Amino acid sequence: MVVKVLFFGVLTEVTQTSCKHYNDVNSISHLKFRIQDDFPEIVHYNFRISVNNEIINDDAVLNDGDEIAFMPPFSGG
Amino acid sequence: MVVKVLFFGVLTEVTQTSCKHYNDVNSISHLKFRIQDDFPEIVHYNFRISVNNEIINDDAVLNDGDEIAFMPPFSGG
Amino acid sequence: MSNNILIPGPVTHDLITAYLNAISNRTDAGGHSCFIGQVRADNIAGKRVKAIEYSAYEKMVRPEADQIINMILSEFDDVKSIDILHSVGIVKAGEISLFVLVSAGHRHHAIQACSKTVELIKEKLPVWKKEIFNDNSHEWKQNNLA
Amino acid sequence: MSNNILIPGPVTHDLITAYLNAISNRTDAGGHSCFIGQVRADNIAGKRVKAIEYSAYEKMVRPEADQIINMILSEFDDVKSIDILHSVGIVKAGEISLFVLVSAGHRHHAIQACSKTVELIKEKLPVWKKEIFNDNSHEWKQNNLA
Repeated sequence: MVVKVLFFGVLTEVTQTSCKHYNDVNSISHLKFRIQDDFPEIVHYNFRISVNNEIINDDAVLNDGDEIAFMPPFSGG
Repeated sequence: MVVKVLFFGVLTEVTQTSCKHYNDVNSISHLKFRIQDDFPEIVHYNFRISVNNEIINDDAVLNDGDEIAFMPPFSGG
Repeated sequence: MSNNILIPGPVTHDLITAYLNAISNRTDAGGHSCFIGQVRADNIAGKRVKAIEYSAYEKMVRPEADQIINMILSEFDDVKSIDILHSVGIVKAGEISLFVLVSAGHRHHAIQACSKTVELIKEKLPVWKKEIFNDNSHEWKQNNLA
Repeated sequence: MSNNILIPGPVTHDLITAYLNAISNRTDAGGHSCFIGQVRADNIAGKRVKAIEYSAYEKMVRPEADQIINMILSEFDDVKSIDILHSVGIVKAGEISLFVLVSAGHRHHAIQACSKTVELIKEKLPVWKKEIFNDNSHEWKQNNLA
């Protein structure tokens, strides 16, 4: 299985990308672990996570094709 | 001496005019008495009074050439 | 822009556009709050409002407006400018009778100051409105103050 | 008007004029409150902001905006319509990045609902801003929520 991970705002600089695919991650906690492995600096930033456009606050199971977004605090307006 | 009296809003209907001159009135209380004599219906209306563009709350002496306005509650906007 | 508060007849869209086009000249303003008052075609006891006729104590309008503007500027120190336009004469249903535009460095003062300016206009500006119905009868109105 | 929230580049005066010209179609609305957010040429540590670059989680913007609009409509029952335009991409100092227009029967709901809509946009719309300085350095910003 593969999931699509989007990064926004300052996180695009931390990760040097706005989109990255991850294989074989079965939960948010697992994905976060993999992302911290790739981008250790990300631990210094605040962000919220959405799965398929819904913001989630707890761990969640991931399925093939899910779109996960890592979003720093909003600053529109 | 003569003073100029302006009526606004609904008071223009009570008095059938927007401007009337009064001779030999030496105070606001005197002027109100004269106006009530001319337009008895005016006692049924709320209004504030200004003398030369300043709203006054008490009696006041009037001088030749003063402009007095009888103003019902404002309703701009 | 013009220094006149009172506009004969409706406040036109062109006039509002001119004021809004001018705001980009201020690069110190981050928020502009604007209020537009429009004549409603209210139904009252089976009659429809077709217009409002505004009258004013014209020579007191400018000094009262200046006093409102000074009150706002002293209460909201982030406010950069305040514009007020008010109709005098006939304004038909659907037409605009009041335009208030407040520019400030940040949104909170812009929004609060605009809101308070509208309330002060209702309270302090020597203007009177007469609703004219579709059968040409009329009724003098009194503001509900906040 | 258009159903799009996001506008590439600045919100133009022409677009704002088009929205404001449309308000006279509603003869049930007596008050329109509008907020315009503009990029300030702030000076920060000796550098001047020359533009803001906005980015967005584009596919989440419409549903989040709809949620904001529904919250406002359920809290303020006198509100007739709510329009929101937000820039994405580069907006230069002096240009407009946000336009909110709320129409209501009476002024209080128009003003309060517009103010709350602006706060909810800052809080809930998945948009990010990057200030770009005159030396081309930049800084990501975070909103101060009310």
